[in-house]
Amino acid sequence: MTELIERAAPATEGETVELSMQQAINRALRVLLTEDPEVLVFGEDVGTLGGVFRVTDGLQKEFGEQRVFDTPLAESAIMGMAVGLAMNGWRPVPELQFDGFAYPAIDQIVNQVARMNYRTRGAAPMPITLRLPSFGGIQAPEHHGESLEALFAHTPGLKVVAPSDPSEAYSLLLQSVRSDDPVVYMEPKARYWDRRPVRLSEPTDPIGASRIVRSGRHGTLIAWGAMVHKCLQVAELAAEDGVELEVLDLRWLKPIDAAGLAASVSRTKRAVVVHEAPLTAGLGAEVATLITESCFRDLAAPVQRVTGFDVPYPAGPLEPQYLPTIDRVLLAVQRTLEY
Amino acid sequence: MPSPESTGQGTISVEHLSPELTRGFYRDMRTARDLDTEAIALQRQGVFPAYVSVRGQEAAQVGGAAALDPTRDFVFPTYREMAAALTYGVEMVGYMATHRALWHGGLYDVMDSRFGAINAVVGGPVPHAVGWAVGERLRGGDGVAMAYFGDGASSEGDVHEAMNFAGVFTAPVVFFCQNNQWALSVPNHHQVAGGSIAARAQGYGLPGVLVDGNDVGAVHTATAEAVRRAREGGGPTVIEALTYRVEPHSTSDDPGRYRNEAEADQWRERDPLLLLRTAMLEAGHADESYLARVDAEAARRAEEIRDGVANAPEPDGSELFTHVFRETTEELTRQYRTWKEEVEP
Amino acid sequence: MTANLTKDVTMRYADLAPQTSSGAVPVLLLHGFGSTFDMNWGAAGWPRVLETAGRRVIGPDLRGHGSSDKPTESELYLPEHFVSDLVALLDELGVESVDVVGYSMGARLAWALALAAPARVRRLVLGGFGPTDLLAGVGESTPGEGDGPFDQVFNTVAALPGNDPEALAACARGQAARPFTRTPHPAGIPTLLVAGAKDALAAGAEGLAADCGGTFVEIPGRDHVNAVSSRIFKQVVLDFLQD
Amino acid sequence: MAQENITFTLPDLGEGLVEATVLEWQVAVGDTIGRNDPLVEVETTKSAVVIPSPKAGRVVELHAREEQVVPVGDPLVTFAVEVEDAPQAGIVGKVPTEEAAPRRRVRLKPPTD
Repeated sequence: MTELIERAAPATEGETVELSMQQAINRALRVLLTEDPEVLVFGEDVGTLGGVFRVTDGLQKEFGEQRVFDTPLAESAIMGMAVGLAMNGWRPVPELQFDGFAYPAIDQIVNQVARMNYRTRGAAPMPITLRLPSFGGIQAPEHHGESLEALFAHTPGLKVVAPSDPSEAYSLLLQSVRSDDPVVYMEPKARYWDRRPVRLSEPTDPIGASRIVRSGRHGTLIAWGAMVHKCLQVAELAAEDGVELEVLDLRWLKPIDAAGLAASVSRTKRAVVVHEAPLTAGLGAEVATLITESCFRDLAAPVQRVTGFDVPYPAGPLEPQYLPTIDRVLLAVQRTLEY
Repeated sequence: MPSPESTGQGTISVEHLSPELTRGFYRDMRTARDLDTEAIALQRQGVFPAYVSVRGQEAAQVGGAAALDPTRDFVFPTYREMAAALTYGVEMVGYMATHRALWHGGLYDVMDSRFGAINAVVGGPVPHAVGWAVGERLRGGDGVAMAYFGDGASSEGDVHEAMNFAGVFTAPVVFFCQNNQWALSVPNHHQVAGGSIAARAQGYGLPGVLVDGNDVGAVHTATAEAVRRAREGGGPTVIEALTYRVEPHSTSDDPGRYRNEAEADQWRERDPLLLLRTAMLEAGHADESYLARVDAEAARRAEEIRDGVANAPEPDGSELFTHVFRETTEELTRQYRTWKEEVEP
Repeated sequence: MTANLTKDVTMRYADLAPQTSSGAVPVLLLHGFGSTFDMNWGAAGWPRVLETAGRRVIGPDLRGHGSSDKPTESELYLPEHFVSDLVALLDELGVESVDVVGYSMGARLAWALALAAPARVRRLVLGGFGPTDLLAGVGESTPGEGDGPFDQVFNTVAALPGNDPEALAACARGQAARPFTRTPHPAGIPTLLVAGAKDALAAGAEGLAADCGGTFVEIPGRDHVNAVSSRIFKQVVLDFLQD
Repeated sequence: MAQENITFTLPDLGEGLVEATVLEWQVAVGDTIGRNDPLVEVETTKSAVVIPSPKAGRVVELHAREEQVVPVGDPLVTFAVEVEDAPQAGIVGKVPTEEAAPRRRVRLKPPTD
C-alpha cells in the first residue's frame, strides 16, 4: 500500500507556525532525522505508539523502523545501548519515558555515558541526547514528577538543558543533538500542551547561554523549565505593585551562564532563584553562589531560593503545596526588597 | 512445559477442586471485576486522575493470591494487582486511594496487610521479595514471598538479578509473572526474546511453570505447589501466567494506535470470570441462584469500596513532611514552618 | 493467503470480501508479466473500486511471480498450468463462476481460461492486450538480450525487487511454446477489450474485439504502463460487469 | 474543533525511484474527502499507482499539475484537517489548567531606591 507521509521539516528557515511543545519537539526530531542519517530515536513506546506524550508521533512511519524504534522495557539497557551505538558511529537520541525511570539507568548515564570520552582520551565521543520528560505539575503517579537536574549537572561530562516554551524546545533540541557531547534534555511535562506561535529557526545562541524573557530593574527571577512560566506570572503581578522584575530563563543547567547571571543581577541588585527540585543541594545553591561570587558588592540582599521542599514528590492533591507558589516567590521578592 | 501457543485456549474445568475453593474464587473475581468497572467510571467522572484496569487478569491474580497465607507470607505487588490485594485481604479503600492520588503507595497498612506498597517502578520490588525471603529463612520462619511482575518488567535487570539471587540463596520466593502480552504499546514478541519468561527459570536452576492465566484453578494449583515447595525449603519457582490486557494500559491510553482489537476481542470472549462460572455450573459447585446471590454481594461490596475511596478526605499538606524521616531534621522542620507560613491554604 | 493446489507450486492469493456484498459473482484479477496482484491491481486502486461496488475480489500472484513459488523450468509455465492453477483456486474457494479481468499476460491467460473452462467465466475483460504475439521467437533467444518490445518489458520487470529473472525467463519460454491464436475465441462469453491509445503492445485490440463479438474501449493518452490505474478503465469495467 | 493545514509530500514509491509523474488528480481544490479515498494517480517508470488520501479533510492546494514530474519528498497536496482543540493528556496525569488570573495573597512594596 502506498501511503502519503506528512511533510517533514519546514522548507523555509524562520517559518512561524503555531505548535505545542510536544509538536515543536517532534518537528525538531524530524529535522534532525532528515538532516543526519546517523540520528537514531529509540526508547519505550516511541515507535508504534509515538510516545506516551505523542512527542515521537509519526516518526517511525516517516523514517522507518531502523531509525525510530521501540525497545524492551529496560532503562539501563537503553542507555547502555546508546553508548555502543555511539561507539559505532551513530548519534543516539534515546528517550527514558519519565524522570523517575532515569534512576534505573543512572549507572550507565553517570559511569558510562558521561565519562567515556574522558576515559578514552577523546577517542570515543558520546554524541548522545537523552530526552527525559521531567519535572512535575501534572498530578502524575509516583516517579513521574521528579527533578533530576542537580544530579546530572553534578556529573562531570554531562551537559544539561531544560527548555521553557515551544520555540526554545525546538532550537535547544537541534543544538543538543548536533553537539558531540552527551546532553540530558529535560522536557517540562507541565508545558507540553503549551501552544503558541513558534519560530522554527536555527539556534543562534551558543550552548550555555541564558536568555532574558522579561526585562526589569528591581530584581531578577531565575528559573528553567516550567518555572519560567510561573516567574513570568509573578513578574506580571509584581508590576501591578510597581515592582519591575526581570525574568532570566537559565536554559542550560550545565554549563551555567555565569556571565549572563552576573550581567542581569549586577543591574537589578536582587535575585530569586526558583526551581521545582528540593532545596538542599539543589541547583539554586549553585546559582546563588555564582551570583554571590560575581556580584557580591552589587547585591542589595542575599539571593533567595524558592524551591520544592526536601520531601519525596507528593501525590496529586499535595502537588500544588509542594511546588513553588506565586505567593512564595512574591514573599521572597519582598524579602529582597526589604533587606 | 506447554508452549505459549497451546496455552490460553478453550474452556476450563474445576472438577478436581473443592466447591469451597471455587466459590471463593468466584466471589473475589466477581468483586474485583465490579470494583474495576466502578474505578473506570470514577476516572471518567474526574474522581481518579487515571486508573489501570485489571480486567481479564482476575483469574491470574485471584488464583495466585488465594494460594498464599496472609498470616505468614508477604506479597510484593506492582501497580496492577487490585484483584490480588482484594483476595489477600488488603483494606481496599486504602488500596484504591492510590488511584485517587491520595497517597502514592496506597493508604493501607503495608506491614499489617503483609502486602507491599503499590510500586510504579516495574521490576523494582522483585529483589525486595528475595530479600524478604532470605530474611525469613534467617529468622527461621516459614513464610513465602510472592513477587509480582509483568512481561514488560521481565526485561529489567532487577528481575534477572533477583532470580539469580534467589537461586543462590535458595530463597522461599515465588516469582509470579502475569504475562498480559502488552507492555504499554510493546507486544510480547518485541519484549521477550525466546518467547517464554517461564523458560528463563532454567538458566537460574529454578523450576519454571507456564500456566493458563485465565484458568483460575490452574493458576491456583501451580502457585500452591510453588508455595509448598518454597515453604518446605525447596527454593524459588518462576510462574508465568499467560493472560491478556484486554483494556488499555491505563485510562489515558489509546490502544487503537498500536494493536488490532480483534485479538483483544478474542481474549475478551475468553473471559476468566465466565470460564469459571460455566465450569462451576458444570461441576455442580454452584447453581444459578447461588451465583446470582454472590453477584449481588460483589456489586454491593464494590460500591462500598467505591464510595469509601470517593469520599475519603484528602491528606493534609502537613503530611508532606511527616514521614520523610523517623527522626526529622532541623532543616526539614524549618521548611515545614515555611510551608505553614507561606503555603498552607 | 496461500494455497497448495497443484502439488508442484504453492500459490499466494488475496481474497477480499466487500463490506456489503452486491451478490454478484467475484472478480478474478490476473496481473501482467513480471508484476504481482498488489503491484498491478492493488497499487492501482482496483480492489477499493470493486469492493465499493460490492464485489468480492480474488487476486492470485501467478506462478513465477510475487509471493507464489517460482520454479525455473520452462515446462512448468505452459498456459495450461496457469489455467489449472486458476481452476483449482476457484474450486478451493468454492466459487462456481467469476468475472475475469486480465491485464497484458493476465489477459492472455484469461482468454485461455475462458477457452478451457467456459462454465467458470461469466464475463471477460482483456486489458492492454492485442492479437500480436509478443512472445514469438522467445523460445530461441534469451529474453532481455535482444532489442524487441518484449526484451524491453523483460529487462524492466526482471530488475524489480522480488522478481527472479531466471523464473521469468522460464515463464516467457513456457508461454511462447503455445503461440497465441485468434481462433478459436471464447464463445458465448461477453468480452470487453480495453487499451491505452498509446499502448503499442495492444495493437490490433479493436480488431480482436470485433472478431469475438466484443466491445473495445480506448483510453486517451495512456500507454501500456499507465492505463491500468486510469479512472476510465475502472469505470468501463464496472459498467461492463454490472448486473 | 479547529482547522490546521497539513502538507503531504510524494512518498518513496519503492524500488528506489526518485520521482513520479502525476497522471490525474482524483480530487479538486475544495473537495472534502475521506481517509483512503483515491487522491491522485501517479506513474513511475515501472508502474501506475493510485495514492489514497492519508487524512480526511478538505483539499486546500494541489502542488503539481497533471503530467508534471514530482521528485520524492516534494509537496504534493495540502489538506485542511480538523484538529482537537482540547489537548490530550499523556499516559499519566492531567493536562494542567491555566488560571486566567493567577491568585495571590501577597502584595509587594516597591523599593525606595
